[in-house]
Order: sequence, then structure tokens, then C-alpha cells
Amino acid sequence: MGIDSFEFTVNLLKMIVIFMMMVQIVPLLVWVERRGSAFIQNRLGPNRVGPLGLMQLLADAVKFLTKQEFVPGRGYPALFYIAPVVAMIPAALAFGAIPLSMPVNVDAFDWLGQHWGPYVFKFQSYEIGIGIVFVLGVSSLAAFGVLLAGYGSNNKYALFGALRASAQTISYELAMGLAIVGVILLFGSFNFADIVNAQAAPLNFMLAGHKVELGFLPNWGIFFQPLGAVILFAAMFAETNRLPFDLPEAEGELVAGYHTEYAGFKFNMFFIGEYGHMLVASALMVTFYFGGYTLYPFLTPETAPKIMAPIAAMFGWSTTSTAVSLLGALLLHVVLLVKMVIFLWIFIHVRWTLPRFRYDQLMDLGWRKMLPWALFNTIATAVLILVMRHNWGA
Amino acid sequence: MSQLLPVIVLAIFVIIFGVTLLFLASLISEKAPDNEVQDESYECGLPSDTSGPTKIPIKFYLTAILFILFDIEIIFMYPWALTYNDFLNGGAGVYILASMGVFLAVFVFGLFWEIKSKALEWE
Amino acid sequence: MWEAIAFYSLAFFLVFFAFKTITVPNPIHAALYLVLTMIGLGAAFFNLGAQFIAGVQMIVYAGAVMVLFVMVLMLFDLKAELRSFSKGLFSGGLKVMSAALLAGLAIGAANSSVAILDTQDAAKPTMDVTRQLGILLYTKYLYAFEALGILLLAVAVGVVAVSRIKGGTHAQH
Amino acid sequence: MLSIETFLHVGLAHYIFLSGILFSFGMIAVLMRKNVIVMLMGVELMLNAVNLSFIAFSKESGNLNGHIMVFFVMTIAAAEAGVGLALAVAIYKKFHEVNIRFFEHLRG
Repeated sequence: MGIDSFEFTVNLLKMIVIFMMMVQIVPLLVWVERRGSAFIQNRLGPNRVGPLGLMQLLADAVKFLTKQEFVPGRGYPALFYIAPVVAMIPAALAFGAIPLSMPVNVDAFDWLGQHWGPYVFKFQSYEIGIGIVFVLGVSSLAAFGVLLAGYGSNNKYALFGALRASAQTISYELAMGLAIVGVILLFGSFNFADIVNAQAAPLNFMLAGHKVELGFLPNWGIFFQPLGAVILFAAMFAETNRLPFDLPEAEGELVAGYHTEYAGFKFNMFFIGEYGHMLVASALMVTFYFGGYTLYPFLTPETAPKIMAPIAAMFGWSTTSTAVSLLGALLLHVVLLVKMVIFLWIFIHVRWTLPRFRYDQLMDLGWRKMLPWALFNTIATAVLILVMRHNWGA
Repeated sequence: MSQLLPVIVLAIFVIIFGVTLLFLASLISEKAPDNEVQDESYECGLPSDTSGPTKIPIKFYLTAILFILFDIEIIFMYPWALTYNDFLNGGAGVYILASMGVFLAVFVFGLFWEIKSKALEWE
Repeated sequence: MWEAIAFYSLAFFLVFFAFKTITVPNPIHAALYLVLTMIGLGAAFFNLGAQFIAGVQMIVYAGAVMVLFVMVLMLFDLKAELRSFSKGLFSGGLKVMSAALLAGLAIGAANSSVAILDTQDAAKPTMDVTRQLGILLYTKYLYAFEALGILLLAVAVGVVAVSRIKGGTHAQH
Repeated sequence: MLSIETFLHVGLAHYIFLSGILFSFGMIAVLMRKNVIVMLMGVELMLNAVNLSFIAFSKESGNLNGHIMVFFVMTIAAAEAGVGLALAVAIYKKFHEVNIRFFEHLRG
């Protein structure tokens, strides 16, 4: 985590701040979801408490904290209490591995009578070399929180909700994994930073052994993997158990699925897990297909510090490379956030637009339609890469 | 280890965060009265009937087992996708595509066999 | 120093979880402890520089095989067994002893091979380990890789067949 | 011989020892538990213990054949778990029993 105490502290703080950001975004998203659904359905939504109903979040938090403490009499208390905590871990760990902006270079400086060497801080909780595999591995643990909740409640609806949820999650994991193979084929790396940097360039590909470059377009994955992007995004909906794939908590048939018996903060933790998965899903979509934290012709890791340099000078901060680098990283972080917000809004909009699938239709879609299409996408990508690189003339 | 330490620290932090919140909520919140009706499993107000063994369709297990097998086949494609460009640069493009092609043919055959055998059909 | 601390804490958790796995009476708890063991083993692999293998361990074992185990145990809905082990104190002791003997033999054999290994100078891989692994897998071990594909196909067909077994000589109804 | 240095300098032998302990735990589970599913879990534990020693040897000798072998062992182990559990479910469906003692009657 660091070689000296300064680096260690900064890394620790960074990690906690990113996790807290994830937790704090949940009430905001709930508010957006309620206002958004009201907007879509031509209603008003929560608008009484505070400006625009924003204080509703606080009221909700108070309600969550004071709600009656309850464990079902038949249930298994230990598993019942562990489940919500377990449900938060996968999303938090996966989100920590995704780069949120370019690394910040900190110059050497003197402080507290000591010399602190130059540092490079990654704009993410931690960097793992095999980023994609790590994220897949950690998020495959998400099934346990749900299964524990279903079993711990010892309630038929909860158990069926849990089984449906885990069966659906694992079914769509296949299509998701195969769609990601296309991305790896394209960029030849497991590392998120490599993938993002490869997209901060003009659109380029090999055609008959020659390099073709289209300067007016960024080198985003979406131009090479449109089918893969659609499959991945659809699979993400199933992974997050949201409508139109919210069979695990289908109100009409299963009461509330695996969190039937949950209330108060334990229930809220499942929400943190679900919205955390939404964040991870939109961050992955942006990183794989939409250039991550870069916006090629305008904002790249090279140009962002240059753009921010005058602003740093204007505020009278010494135009050392530290301040400029930090401001540039923040600018790119805003780019990522804007892109993520677009995807989060799509998540919310789809929820209030499409009807729910039937369970057999859901499994049918996952296994018999999306999996073959994802396979086709992989094969087509591999063959196209090979054919287009081949120099047919010579 | 240096790469793994922050992951472990974050996991521990999340657990502490969750446990602290549960503990705080249990301090503040109203205690549940001793209420037999409330302690029953929630089954929409009908008299509870959670006695007999729950029958669970075998389909769930079949799906999970098939998932494991296909998941491994997909995992095998990850190193292939990673090294695909290296093989292409080494001039062995047709070789690597053909060797994965054989594997994929087996995969596709398996998938279509499962689809034809109606093992993946629900209801 | 740090390496020793890391190893011993990891080893402690691994042994503890594995011990709980084989001793707790409730099979569901055993499965959950085994999940923790698998995650710990993934961390150990990562620690030993096998990053990709660690990821595969998480995806395949922790995320797929153990989910299946937990789901199957939920179907059975077993009440916690009063005793986790089968009967027979004498045969039980014999079994523990034979397990310990085998483990001791394995450790002894492995340790003598450690001495042989130490004489070779270990050429540390220069290239990215995962990339090297891929290249090795699709060149030297290509036939094994294809054979595994066919094995998985056979297993998939077999599983579907087993799940359709009906009737039989000892069926109770 | 057994100095503090032996404990502090973590090498191959330590991992082999750990792997041996895990392996014997798995073996005890297979030999002594009554529940078929827990026995299958013991098999998984044994296979994983072997995987750990493969990786440790691979690191020590600096060649990657061990990693490949672990990859293959994992594949086989997952296939084994799949078939084993399918059989267990099939048997349970018929007899409603998972005690290994019971299966002595499964003849013919």
C-alpha cells in the first residue's frame, strides 16, 4: 500500500473516500429513481420534504435507523445478520479496482521537517494487474449474499427468490464473460488502465496489412464491439437484478423475494449492494466501450493537465506539476462521472419503461439467445482481426 | 502481497462498516415485542405453512452445473484472447485461430446439444 | 519479515477455515467455511505470483462450484446433524492416523525434492506471467487443452442424462 | 537447525507444509464424515491443497508448467463436483437420504 507513512495514509484515505462515495451515492440514486419514475409516469414524486424533496433522503435514513429490530422466529439469526454485510462486499471490492481517472503525480516536497519523495497515486482504491479477471471473480461472489438471505430467513418466498436470483445471476454471467472476451481480444490486456489508454487515440485499425486512421473519431470499443456492448449491457441488467430482469423480487408472485423478511438498515444494505452493482456495471460499460475517463480529441491524460494549468495559475496556486496533475485528474474524473450518469439514467429509464419477463423467457433469453450471440461475437471478432491484418496484396 | 493488502483492508473496512451500522441500528431501534404472530414466516397473512420440505425444481441444479462447465470453457478463452495479438505478431495467427476453432466447435456442439435436448427449457 | 507475517496470518486462516469445514455439523456452515477457504487459497495463489490462477480460483471455485454446493444443500434442507462424523471410535482413529501418515509422507517426499530444486538456479520469468501462461497453454499443452474441451462436453451430456434418471431397482415408490 | 530464521524465511517448505495440512483435513473429511456432500467438499479441499503445492513449486522452479497443471486440475475438479452433485441429487430425489452408511444398500 505504500513505502512510507504518507503514501500509506493517502492510499487508505483514498480507499475509504471511494467506498463512502459509493455508499453516499445510493440515497441520491434512490431519489433520482423516485423523481425520475414520477417524471416518466407524469406524477410529482417526493417533493414535500425540503427543496425538490431532497431532504427525503435524511428522513429515510432516520426511518431506517429507528425501524424495529426483527429476526424471523424460524430463521437462522447468524446467517440472517451476515447476509446484508456479505451483499455489500462484492460491489465495493469490484468498484475499487476500476480506475476513476488518470494517476496523480506528486512531486517531492518538504513537510514536518522531513523530505517526502515523489509519489504516483492511482485514482482508484487499488490497481490489480489482472483487473478484469479480478472484477469478474469478486462479483461472482454476489450470489452468496442473496443465497444466505434466502436461507437465513427460512421463508418459502425468500428461498425461492434467492434461488431464482442466483440461477439468473450465474446464467447471465456466461454471456457477460463471453462479451468481455471480445474486449480482451480487441485490446489484448486484462488491465483497465491499458484499455482506457488505448482508447485515448484516433480510431485506428488494420486493413489488409495497412494501418488506417480516422482522426475525427476516438478509438472507442463501441466502434469495434457494438454487439458485445449490447450483450454486456443486457447481461448487466440481469446481474443487478433490476427490471426487466427483477424476477427474484417479483412482487406479484414472491412478495419481495430474498429480502421479504428484511427491514431497516439490513434492507438498506441490500440496496447499497444493488446500487453498487449498478455503479460497477456503468463504470465497466464506460471503461470498455466508451473511452473510460478520456474524451479523445479534447480530454486525454496528455491534454487535461495543460488545460488546467491556467486555472491553477489563476487561483494563485503555485503551478507546480502536483497541482496541475491533480486538477487534470479531477477534470478527467468529471468526464467519467458524466458518462456514468448517462448509463445510470438508462438503467433507471429502462426500469420504468419495460415490463418484466416471465422466468422461462428470462432463462431462454440468457441461454438460448444471448449465449450463442456472444459466441458469434467472439468468433467474428477473432476472424475479423486475423483477416484484416493479413496483407492480401503481397 | 503488496497488491493484495489494500483489497483485504477494504474488505475488512466494509465488514466493520456494516457491523457497526447493524449495531447502531439495534441500539437506536425499538425492540421487537414478544409477538408470536410477528415471529412467523411472512406468507401474505395466510396461516404459516413452512412445515413440510420445500420442493425445489431440479432445473435450478441442472442450470448451476451446466453453468460451471460452460464457465470453465469461457475461462479457457481468456488467456487465448490475451495472447491472440502476440500469436498474430509471431505469424501464427491461423494456428491459434484453428486451435481455438476446434475448442469452440466442441463448445458450440455442446451448447446446441443442450438446447436441443431441452435441458435448458423452463416449463 | 512482512512476508512471514503475511504467510502466517494467511496460513492461520486457511487452517482454521479448513478445520471448521470438516468439523461443523451443519453442512451449510461447512460449505460457507469452505468458501472462505477457497478465497484464502486464492489469496495464497496471488501471493505466490499466480495472479490469473487466483482469479480463476475465485471465478470457478468460489463463484461457481461453491454456489452449486450451497444450492444443493438448500434443496436437501438438512437439519444439523447431531454428530458430524460416522460411528466407530477405533476405525475413526485409524482413519485420522492414516491421513496423518499420508500427509507426513507427502511432506517428506516434497521436502526432499525441495533440496533437489534448490540446486537449480531458478530462472525468474521476465515476461508477464499470464501472457506466458497463455502461450504455453496453446502451444505445448494444446492437445490436453482440446481434450479437456471434449471432457467438458462429455460431462455436460452426462449430467443431463443423470438428472433424468427415473425408476430403478431400489426406488421406494 | 530449527532456528527462528527457519520460521521467518518463508520458502517452499512452508507452503508444502501448509498444503499437507489442508490435504490431510480433506482426507479426514472424506474418510470420516457421514454426509455425501461434505465428503465431496473434502475432495475439493484435497484437490486445492495439491494446487497450492503446484503453485509453490512453480514459483520456486520459475517455470510455468505448474500453473497449467493447476488450471487443468481445476477443470477436472469442477467437472467432478458437477457430476458428483448431480448423482447426489439424483440419489436424494429417490431415497431422501445423504448419509453415506445408507449407500451400502445400493447394490444391483
